[in-house]
Amino acid sequence: MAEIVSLGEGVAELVRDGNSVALEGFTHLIPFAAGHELLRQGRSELELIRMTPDLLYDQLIGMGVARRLVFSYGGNPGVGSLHRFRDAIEHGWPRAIELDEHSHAGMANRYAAGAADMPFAVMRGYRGTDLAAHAHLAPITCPFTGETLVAVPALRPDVAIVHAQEADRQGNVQLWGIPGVQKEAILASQRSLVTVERIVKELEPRPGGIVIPHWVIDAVAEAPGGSLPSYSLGITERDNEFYRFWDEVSRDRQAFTAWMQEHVLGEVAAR
Amino acid sequence: MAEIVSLGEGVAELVRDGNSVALEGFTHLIPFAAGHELLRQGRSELELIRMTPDLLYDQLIGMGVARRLVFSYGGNPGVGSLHRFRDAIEHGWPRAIELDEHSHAGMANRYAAGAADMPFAVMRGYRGTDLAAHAHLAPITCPFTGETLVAVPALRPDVAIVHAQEADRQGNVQLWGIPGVQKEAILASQRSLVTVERIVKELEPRPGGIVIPHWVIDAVAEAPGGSLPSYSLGITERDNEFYRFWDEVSRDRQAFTAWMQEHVLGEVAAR
Amino acid sequence: MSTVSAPSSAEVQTVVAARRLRDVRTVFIGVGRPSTAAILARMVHNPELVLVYESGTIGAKPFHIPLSIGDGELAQTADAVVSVPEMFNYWISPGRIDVAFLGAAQVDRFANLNSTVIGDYEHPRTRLPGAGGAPEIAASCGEVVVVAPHSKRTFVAKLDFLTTVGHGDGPGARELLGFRGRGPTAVITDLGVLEPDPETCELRLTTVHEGVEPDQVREATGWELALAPEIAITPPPSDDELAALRELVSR
Amino acid sequence: MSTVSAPSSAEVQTVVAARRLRDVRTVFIGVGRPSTAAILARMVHNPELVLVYESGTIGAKPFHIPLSIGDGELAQTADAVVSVPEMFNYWISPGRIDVAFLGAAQVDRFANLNSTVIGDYEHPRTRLPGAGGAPEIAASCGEVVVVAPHSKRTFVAKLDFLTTVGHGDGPGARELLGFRGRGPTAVITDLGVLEPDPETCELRLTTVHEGVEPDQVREATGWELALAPEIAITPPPSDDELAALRELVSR
Repeated sequence: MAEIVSLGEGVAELVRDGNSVALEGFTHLIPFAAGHELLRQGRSELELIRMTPDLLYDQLIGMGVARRLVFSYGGNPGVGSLHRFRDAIEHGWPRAIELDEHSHAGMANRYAAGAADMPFAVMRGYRGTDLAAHAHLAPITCPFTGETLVAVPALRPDVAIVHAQEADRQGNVQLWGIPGVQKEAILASQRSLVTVERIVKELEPRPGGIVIPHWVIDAVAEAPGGSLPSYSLGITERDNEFYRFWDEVSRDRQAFTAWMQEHVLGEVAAR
Repeated sequence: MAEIVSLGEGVAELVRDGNSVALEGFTHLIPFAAGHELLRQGRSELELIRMTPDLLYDQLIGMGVARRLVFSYGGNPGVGSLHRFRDAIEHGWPRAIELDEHSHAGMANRYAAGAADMPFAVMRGYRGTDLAAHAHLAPITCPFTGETLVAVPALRPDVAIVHAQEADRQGNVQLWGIPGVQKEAILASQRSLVTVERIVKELEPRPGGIVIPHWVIDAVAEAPGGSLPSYSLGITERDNEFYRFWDEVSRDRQAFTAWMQEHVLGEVAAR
Repeated sequence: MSTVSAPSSAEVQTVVAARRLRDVRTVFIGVGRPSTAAILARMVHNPELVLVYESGTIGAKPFHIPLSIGDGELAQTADAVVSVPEMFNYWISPGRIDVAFLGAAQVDRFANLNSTVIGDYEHPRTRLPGAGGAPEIAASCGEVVVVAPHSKRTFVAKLDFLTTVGHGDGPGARELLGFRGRGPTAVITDLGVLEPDPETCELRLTTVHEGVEPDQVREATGWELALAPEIAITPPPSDDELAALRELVSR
Repeated sequence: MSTVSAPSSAEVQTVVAARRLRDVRTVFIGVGRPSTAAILARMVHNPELVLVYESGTIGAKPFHIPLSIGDGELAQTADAVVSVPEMFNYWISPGRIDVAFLGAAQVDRFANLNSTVIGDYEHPRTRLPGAGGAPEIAASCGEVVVVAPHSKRTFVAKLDFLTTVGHGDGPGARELLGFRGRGPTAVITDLGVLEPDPETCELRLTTVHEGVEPDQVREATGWELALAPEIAITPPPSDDELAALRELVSR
């Protein structure tokens, strides 16, 4: 029963201090506007879950709202490091964060198990790596072949936040292009908020379109351009320059903080 | 590396006596033409795998080519019994067949495990039923929560045969409408044959379209109308009258045999 | 003053099933009478009702009664169409569907169902289609409504094969099996409605359709059918309901 | 007679990586130089090469070098786009991809890779991005080609963290771990090519790029780098290769 709300209302209703929150979107459709709204509303002590932390989580981590990070790849894709992510882990600035680190295959299977409401997923992975000692895993034996595989625990975030191209007035959501783990994130979570580029009268079926029915979504908020500097295929384009620019501005704590104050907390869109 | 072949060549190259063969298609896109070609080429001793045996397997079973049936629902959907299926199980006519019987959820998970090349899948299911004593299952315990779940063994057919709306000249296949377990069946199998309504120069992306790349398919054969009396969404319509007609003709062994001789072995398309 | 001819018992059964979907968000349906009832419910009682078929169509809005659960119209009118593995793993098993309509060849006093065989499994007298999605659907959906014709052949003291668990052997059985949903809440027949006794989980007659006597229902039941303290009479199909149903069937 | 200016060492590295894809059907690629090499291979050597990115795009045909693995052009030109769970479970893990191109911050003598941390995991000197898809990609794809810049910082005697298994601790290690693919078959650097010794699995220098001396490579390597009995010299980029690469980069 998706309610159509403003972005401010959606975040206020669904996200509480201390929650585990998955803002997903694999390179594509990253919910920047919603993440910024979390900051403006002063949410704190969050467990942030995301396969690819990217710039949005660099910003959230740099602003100190994350107590824990669940992830599998924390880089600025094609550019280099996430400097705020590094600073938090290397120097505890502005605070230390706990890590729950996995591989992509592990995270994807954890979301899929959550979406199926299974307590775990079975996969081949992690074997022989040092990651196996840090990730939460367990061996599991195939009862038919005797092969030993790996079990990973399901992810069940308190809240999923994803961005999509459009929703209809009932709150049915359609996204197309790279689908990532957005559907799994919504289905795995207790509550969900979807921001969309536009609300339309009727969804027009698209090639590659994935429709998520309104009755598994709590709230839908219109947020045009809400995935920038990431993109919404067919509507906005990835701002690759911003990804390069971020490499500079985020290197320095003060420059970062000033930029966030001016462009995010000052309620001007990130750009 | 899909080779574009005739239906006769495709069946001749890929299906051998004694093989396990999954002709899939969940109500939609059932590969009747390919199944009939199996009969015309005299394949025998097959293990037939299919969630919903439907009329096609009623025909194959009635003609005595199946030594074993792996399935989860053997009915004429919306009409009633599959009389040849019943006659084989109840009276061993024309021969007795071994059954490997599952639920839909079990079969779907077995295909998914096969597609992932995992030895088994974990699910919640079968509990408390008499089916649990007949299906090949094993209990499995979640290493994190202690919950006992059910493991089902992967399906790895020798050959998958599915029907789709179209392929391009490289053998990339596109289907749309109800997707069933076709993709899983192809990916789970050692070899695969796809029959299509038409071969086109270029696939035009469609809403709901699923593209299966040519390099996981062995052969593609053009077979217009090849899913009738089932259907290929957007191209042919389900022949509901034939499903009702089959209820009559298939009741009687002689009427059945005569019909098959005339309409299938006589190489006239099944309507 | 009705100008519509009197309803048949099958029509009453369908109308009663449709009414059950008045305040329901999502319903899972097989083919046949359940499908007709769900489409009727969308026409008359609950236009927002979401129809889910195991073929993978979510939010189908069929204009005609589909013959199979995979008719083209279901895919063409659905909000979303998913693969069969996704349907079971992401939608059914996690308990996202409020009500499931199921049929069966045999129903016992705890609303357990048989759709596998009559007689012995290895040497059946009658081989039935088999489980399909029913075991996991009945374990997972919010509640189950069984729709079946009332006769001693169907309502039996002992199932020949337990395909689908209703209330197992009584109170606590579902919890012990780790099931999610509440299980069968009603069995709607052409004679009346059976509902589980809240204490014992055993089906008892709670409602008879107009013109049906409780004794008639007991005689058509293969065990000593308990009666509820008060037995209601099904409010007869309204003109609207009946007209809509007949119009639907004639499409 | 070439009218093209001499290639840089990075250009040579990219060209050599692209040549590796001449007879390959499917290649899995991350961003950066591997992506450039794979697109170049499609332009020059193997127009049918299928590019697979972990973002879910299968058969992408990018005209530009993507900055990220999820740029819009990849989805728009792909034969198929799948979810991340499907990419790993149905495509990567079953070993459907012939060659994987991987990068790393550290490479050891058995072509094991570190992309997690420099220093201690709990108190890292440099926190790197992490595993991403690499551990399962390297375990499952037909073979792995590592593309990395040659320096003692990268080619180390001991990894600070083992993110991705190459040849483990030597012969038999991958089999023992139940891995599917053959593991790293080459490490392509800006100085030359290292390939595992068939007997010991240890990387040895098999090829140097034009103008590079084997000793120069050994000095840039953090362990006593073995040399193959005969060391080949990389055939320099042809005019076609270089022109195509430069045109691609300039798009």
